[in-house]
Parts: sequence; structure tokens; C-alpha cells
Amino acid sequence: MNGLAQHLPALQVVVPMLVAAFVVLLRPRGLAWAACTVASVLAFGIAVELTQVVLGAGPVTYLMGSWPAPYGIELRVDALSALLLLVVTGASVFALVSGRQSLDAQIEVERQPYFFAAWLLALAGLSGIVVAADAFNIFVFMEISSLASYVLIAGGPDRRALPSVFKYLIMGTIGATFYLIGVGLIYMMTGTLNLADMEFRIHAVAEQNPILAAAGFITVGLALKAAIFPLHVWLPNAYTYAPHMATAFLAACSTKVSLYVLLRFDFFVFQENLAGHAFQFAAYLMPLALLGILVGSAVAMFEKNVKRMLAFSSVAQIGYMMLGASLVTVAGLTAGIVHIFNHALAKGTLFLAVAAFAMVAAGVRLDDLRGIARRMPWTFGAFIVAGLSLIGIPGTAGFVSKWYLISAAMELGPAGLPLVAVILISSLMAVVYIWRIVEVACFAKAADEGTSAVSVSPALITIMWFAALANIYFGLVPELPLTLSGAAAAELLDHLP
Amino acid sequence: MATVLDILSWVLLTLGGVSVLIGGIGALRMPDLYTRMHAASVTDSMGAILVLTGIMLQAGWSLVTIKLIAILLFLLLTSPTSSNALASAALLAGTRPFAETQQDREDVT
Amino acid sequence: MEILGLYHYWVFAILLMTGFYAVIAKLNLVKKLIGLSLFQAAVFLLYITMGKVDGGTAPIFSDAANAVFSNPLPQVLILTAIVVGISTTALGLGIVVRIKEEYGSIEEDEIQEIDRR
Amino acid sequence: MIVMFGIFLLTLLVITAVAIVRTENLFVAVMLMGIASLLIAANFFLLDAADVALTEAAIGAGISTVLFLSALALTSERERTKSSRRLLSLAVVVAATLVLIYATFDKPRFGAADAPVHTHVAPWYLENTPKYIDIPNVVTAVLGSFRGYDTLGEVFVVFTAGIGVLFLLGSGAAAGALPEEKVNEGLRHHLIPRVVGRVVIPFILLFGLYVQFHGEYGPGGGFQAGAIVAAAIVLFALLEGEQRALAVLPQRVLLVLMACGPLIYGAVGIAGIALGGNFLDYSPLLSDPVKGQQLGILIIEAGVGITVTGVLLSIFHAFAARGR
Repeated sequence: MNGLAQHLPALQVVVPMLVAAFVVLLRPRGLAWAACTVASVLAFGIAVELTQVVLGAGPVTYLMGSWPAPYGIELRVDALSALLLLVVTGASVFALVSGRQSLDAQIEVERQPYFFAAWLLALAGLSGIVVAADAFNIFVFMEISSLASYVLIAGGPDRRALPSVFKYLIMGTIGATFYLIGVGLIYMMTGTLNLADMEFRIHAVAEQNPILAAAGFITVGLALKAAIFPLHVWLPNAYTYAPHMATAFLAACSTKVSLYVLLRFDFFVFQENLAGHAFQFAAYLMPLALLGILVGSAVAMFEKNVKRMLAFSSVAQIGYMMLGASLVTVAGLTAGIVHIFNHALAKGTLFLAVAAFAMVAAGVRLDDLRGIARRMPWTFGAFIVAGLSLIGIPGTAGFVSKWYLISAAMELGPAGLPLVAVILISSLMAVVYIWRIVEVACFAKAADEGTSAVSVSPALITIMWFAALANIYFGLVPELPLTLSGAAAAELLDHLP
Repeated sequence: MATVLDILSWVLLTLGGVSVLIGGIGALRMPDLYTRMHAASVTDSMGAILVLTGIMLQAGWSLVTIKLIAILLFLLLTSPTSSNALASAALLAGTRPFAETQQDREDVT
Repeated sequence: MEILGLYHYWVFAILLMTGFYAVIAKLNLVKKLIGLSLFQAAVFLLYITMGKVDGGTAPIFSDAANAVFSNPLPQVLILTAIVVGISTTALGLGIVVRIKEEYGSIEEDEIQEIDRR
Repeated sequence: MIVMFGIFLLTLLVITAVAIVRTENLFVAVMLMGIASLLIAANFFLLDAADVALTEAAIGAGISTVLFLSALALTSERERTKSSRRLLSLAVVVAATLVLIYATFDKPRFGAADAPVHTHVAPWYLENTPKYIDIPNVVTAVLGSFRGYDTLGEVFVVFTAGIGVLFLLGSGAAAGALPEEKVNEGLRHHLIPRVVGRVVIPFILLFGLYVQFHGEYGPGGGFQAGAIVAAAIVLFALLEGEQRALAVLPQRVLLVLMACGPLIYGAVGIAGIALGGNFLDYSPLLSDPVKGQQLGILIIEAGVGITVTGVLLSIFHAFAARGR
């Protein structure tokens, strides 16, 4: 078994990818879901195994084709990548296991093999980005994951999915191409594509024009993909009109992987090499992060469609992650990274609950959810737990990251007070928009009771509650994500002199 | 011998270039689709033959020459065919020749 | 030679931005995709330009001794990028065709108008 | 001379690009885009990138134009509305152009042999290709082996696009049930194109195979070959009608081809693990590592060619079936 264990970083990507090619050939089309789920579970197992290895023995590297590092392609899994792998594969497993019923309702059976192949390709693409240690390889897998996500989102039954996905395709491609330009400019000045080698060789040319331009292109390109305010315009519609389970999967992990690449580049490649790196973070990214938090939450307060409300809330949450990173301290980064994990838990659970609502109610607008709490008490309970986690009530996972974020901001002294204020205000706004749903669901009179003969599958309820309890578990026992993100933050920052 | 070949090849290349130029001017200046196609075919036929022969003379007797002959054969087969397809498509789509309409108009008045 | 080198990079910049302009300013969805192709093609030019070596030949070994070869790596990257580009275009066109079927239009403003109703 | 030629081509390219943006006729824009691709390909050839030039000509000017045209046939040929936000867009674009031009001034001199690009990683490939892989075309060596993982990813990008189009537009399988009068007859009643097509198509297929298997020695490889073979079959479909093309290569077969390429590629990679190497390590495939590398590259190139053919044809049929 030890023989296979050393290949885990490669298998993490290859297993879902090859199963995807296999899925389209499956004859009884119902098998597609099963094959996809099995591959996802396998990928999750590999991610767990890798996390244990990383926690025990530090970063793992893997040489593709056995070629030495800057010449061949290297894979590298460290604490940060392990955390992201857990989030990506975990989200996929949760959404698939619980989502059979919802997906069957939204995707015609004859189209399902393509849909599930695209799902696995999205999974493989996202994992591929996370394990890659090569700038161009990241681009290739970014494209796999993006194309596959476009397919997933376009599967939505509402025709408005199509213009939204087109917009996403255009903006996503612009982002990827900007990234490619940036990588090209760096390659031109350093002659290498391997990230570690790049960091080392960029020293000599750090102050020259092309590197500055490259930093700009890469940051803007990845910010587009990560939906950092004000480049988030593709996100709300794409998440609103996608099939519910695809939203649950993608909302939990896809933008965060782009954010991960951004952190990789900013901290590994540029950090020591650009004059005033910390200052640039504070000057450009922090205001955007703060604006994103406020605008995202504010818009969410007035949204009438629950999925869109949660999507805008995602824009705000990405702001939290950026805010943590833009403090450029161990505490700040730890908070930002742990929020990647906690937000995935909370938002994933919320979208699962929304998918369950959608099966019984007529739609996912606020009006459709009148009195839903009485009809679906279990689902609604899970929704409340996840909502509390999103707000950041003590005892939930969301509280952990907000607490860390606030204490990181307090480290700045008096200058940190406005940041704390923003975080608190935004949390209050979160209370407002979650409350709007609670109010409608509990106290409004249902328009038409008993129209739905459909009942939510036990798998969905179980998984949803499992995820909701995970929110509480990681709120009370946050060791695992905190250890990983602490290690990740330390790794990102030990490059500082 | 080499010089003669060289001179010959350059003469062919120049002539080929001139035909391509004529074809280009014709395609710009002619009044309607059919006459434009007629002009452009100078590029296809004379231009291609002359230029490719010129290059063949430059290349001497080697694998390159054989490839060039293959290209030439391919062009001689496909370009008249595509012109034919284009013209009949235009006719089907109802594009009338310019000169004819002019003539018709004069006949009417 | 210096001017030619810079000229290559300038053409890259101009092409890139011409394509970009079509993507952001045009409302026709097919035109946006055409602009996107142009935008990506410009990047290909950037990579290939940096791989050129004076007096070099294509990096294919032949019998000629001590030849100078141009850089193979950017060429490999761009081979990949070209294929990625056509894949994106194909998927984009597929979406446009579906939009046309559902909305009867491929103009962004008209589609927004229809959705608002 | 070459310098002047380069400048000429590039200038032409800029003019074409501006024309593409300005024209309101989408058909014209697509044709101009094809011309721009050919100009870019010619320029790549001047820059010593024979492989890339071939690919750009086959894919950029060929396949991409076909796809755009089939999409235009299903949508509309003219832009109805003009631009929006023109001044804002123009301002953004001009500013970004200036930034890019500003960035050019510290770049290594064009063609300088001592630029970092030429001194760091690339020489290793040129030095070690004869030693480890021993094929003349270094581009194929890097593509197939040294950076084979990127190429695997690329095959999956193509595969994803194929799946996506089939998912969106349906697999075109319904075409078989069409009433007789609606069947697309292609140009069956046009004698000249059909006769010439019959003569030419076998040679195009032959050329495709040549490009496929000559990739180790000269410019070529799976992507180009796949595009060429697909082009030949598309030509057949145009001349003889969709139905006949689908009779030769039914949708189901195309789907199998599409999925087979990645599976073949992945199987070679897994074989590397099974035989004691890393993923995509071809050396253990045969007792002689160099021969093993060559075999590995041959197989994965075949996988690439199969996928590209399958995907391009599936996409073509999906668009074509939509038109009826």
C-alpha cells in the first residue's frame, strides 16, 4: 500500500478525471450518478489521507513523469492545499450523496451522463489547480474546471441560466487569459514556470516593468475568477439559475480555489519581490475587501430570491477572506483561510437546504417559502443552524473565523477598530437577511398548503443535518481547520524577512 | 546552370507576384461578385502555379519539391471547385450579375 | 531588429486590446466570442515572440550540425492554449445557439429586456 | 528581408483586427477572423514555431471558422445593435494598451539568445531530448513527455467542451428519425464538388495520418492530425449529406472515440505507476527507457488524435442537427 500512497497527489486528480471519461459511456444512464458518487467519495478519501500525511510529515511533492522539478511538472500538497482539497472533495460528496433526487428532478435522464461527467471534471479541475505547483499547469486545470462549471450551471432548468452562464464564460475567459498574460510576462523575465523556482529567480528582475505588469494582470485575472468585489458581477446570476445541487457544490468551493491561487501568487511569488508588498495589499485589496463585505451584505438584505441572496452573501464572505489576507499577519491569514473552510460548511448546508425547499415549494423566492418551516421542520432546522453559523453566533464554525478575524484586526491597534466595526455591521446585516427568511418561513401564512406530494429524500435530510452538525462540531472543536490554516498561514508568511 | 535556374526561378516568382497583385486589384475594383471571382481566380491559377514553380526551382530536386508538387496538384483541384461551388451558391441565393442588370435597365429605358 | 522586437510586442498589445474592446463594448454575443478569440490569439503571439532566437530554426533536430534552435517551451504552451481557446469558443457558441432558441435574439440588450418583462 | 516581411504581416494583422471589430456583418467578421488566424500562423512560422503555425492554421483558421459559421447559420448574420458604453470601453482599452506598451521597455531584446527564457529551462530540453527520448522534434518531446501532464489536461479540456456542447445541444441522435424529405442532402446534386471531393478526401485522410505519425520527426502531432481528419469528414458530410456521414461514423461511435482518447492517455499514465514509475512516466513501458518514452509518446499522441477527431465531429453534428 505504501507504493500507492506516494502517488496520492496524482491520483487525487486522475481518478475523477478518468472516471469522467468513463461515465459518458455508461449504458444504463442511471449508473452515471452512482459512478460519479463513487469517484467523489474516493477523491474525498484521498484528500483525507493526504491531509493526514501533510499534518504528519509536512508538504508532499510529486514529480509527474519522474522528470526533475523545473523541467517537468511538479505537484505539491501543503497545509493550505490540503485544506482546500478537503473543502472541494467534501462539497462534491455532500452534494452528490444528498442530491440524487433533486438532480433527477432538474436534469433529464438522457442528459445526465454528460452532466455527471462535467461534475467530475469540475472536481478534477479544481483539485488539479490546488495540487499544481506549476503556473501553466494551473491555467490548464483552471480551464477544465471553468468549462465544466459552465456546463453545470447551464444545466439549470430556467432559461435565464443561459445568459448568466454566457456572462460567466466571457468574464471567466478574460480572467484566465489575463492570468496567462501575467504568467507569460513572468516567464519571459525568469525563464521558468515552476512556482518555487519562479520565486527564487524573480529576485533579480523584481523591479522591472514586465513583472509589475504581470502582478497586475495576475491579480485582476484571479480576482475576476474569485468574484472579488467589484468583479463579482457574474456570480449572483450564475449561482441563482444553476441546478440547486450544482450551486451547493460550486458555491462551497469554486471561487475559493481561485482565491487560493491568488494567495499562492501573492505570497509565494511576489511577496518578497515587490517593493511595498504589504502596503499594496493594504492600499488596494483591503478597501475592496471591506467594500465587498458591506455591499454584498447590503444587497443580500434586499434580495427577494433566496439563492441570489445567498450568492450576494458569498460576495461578502469572499470579502472576509480577502480582508484576512490583506492584513498580512499570521493571525489575519489564519482567519482568512479558516473562513474558507467554515464558509464552505455554512454555505454548502444553506444551499442544500434551499435545494430541499425547492423540491416542496413552488420556487425559491421569499414568497414561495411562506410557512415552509411548518411543512419541513427538519430541513428548516438545518437551515437555521447553518444560518447561525453564517452570522457567526458563538458555538458555530462561523464564530471561530469571525473571532479570529476580529482578534487579527485588533492586533493593528486603533487602526483595526474600523475593520472590527465593518465586521460587526456586516454580521448584523447577515442577521437581517437570515431573519427575513425565518420570518417568512415561520410566521407567514402559506399560500397553498398541501400542493406538494413530493417528500424530501431521507439522504438529503441526513446529509444536511450531518453538515449542520459539522457546523456546530467545528465551532466547538475547531482544531483540524485551525491547525491546517495556522500551518498554511505560517508557510505563506515565513517568506518574510 | 545554377545561375540560369536562379534567374528563371526569380522571373517566375516575380510574374507570380504580379498575377497575385492583379488578382487582388481586380477583386477590389470589379463591380460584382462574378467578375470579382473571375479576377481572384488569376491569383488561384497563374499566381499559385508560377510562385510554386519558382520555389521548386529554388529548392532543387528534393523532398521539398515533391511536397510542393503535391500542394500544387491540390490547389489545381480544389480552387476551381470552390469557385464553382461559390458561384452556384451565389446564383442559388439570387445574386444577379451586375453587367446584366445594367443591360436590362438600358433595355427597359 | 530592436524595432521589430518592440513592434511584435506592440502588435500583441494592440491586438489584445482590440479583442478586449469587442468583448466589452459589443452587445452581439457572437461578436463577443469573435473578440474573445482575437483576445486569446494575441496572447499566443506574446508567447511565441519571446521564444524566438536570432538566426534560430524550429526546434527539430536535423542533420545540419550545430544549428541554433528557438525555444521549444513557449511553443508547447501555446499548442495547449490554442486548443483551450477553441474549446472555450465551441462551448460559448453552443450556449449562444441555445440562447437564440430560447430568446429569439443574440443581442445582450434585447435579452435583458425580455428577462425584465 | 525577413524583418520587413514580419512587419508587413503584423501590420496587416492589426488592420484585419480593426476591421473585425468595425464590421457589422458577422459573416464578414468570421471570415476576417479566419484571415487573421492565417496571418498569425504565417507569423508563427517566421518565428520558428512550425508546430504552432500548423495548429493555428488547422484550428484557428479551419475548425474555428467552421464552428462560427455553423453557429451563424443557426442565429443571425448581422449585428442588430451597435456598441454600448463605447467611451468607457475605449478609455479602459487605451489605458491598458499604454500599460502594456510601458511594460515592453524592460523586456529582453527580441531574439536575444541570452534572454532568461533561453538560458534557464529550455536548454535542458534541447540537451536532454536526444539523451532521454531521442526523437528529432523537441516540441513533441516536451509536449508528450516532459510536460505530458499539461497535455493530458488539454485533452480533458477538449473533452469537456465536447461534453458541454452535447449536453447543451443534444447528441443529434434524433436525426435518424427525421422524415425523408427533411434529410439534409448536402451538395448531392452538385456534380463537380462531389467528384472532386471524392478524389480529395482520401488524400486529406492520408495527410492526417501522416501528420499524426510524423509528429516525432517533424511538425505535427495528435491535435493537428485530429483537426485534419475531422475536416475531411466534415467535408464528406457537406458533400454527401449528414446522414451518410453519420452512417459511416454514428454518434455513438463518435462518443466512444471522444471518451477513448482520454482513457488511452490515462491508461498509459497508470501503466507508468503499475510498472514502478510515477504517473505518466513512460520509461518503464519497455526494457529500454528511451524506447519506452518513444512508445509512450506514440500512444498518447494517438489518444489525443482520437479525442480531437471525436469531439470536433460530435460538435459539428450537434450544430448541424440543430439546424433542421
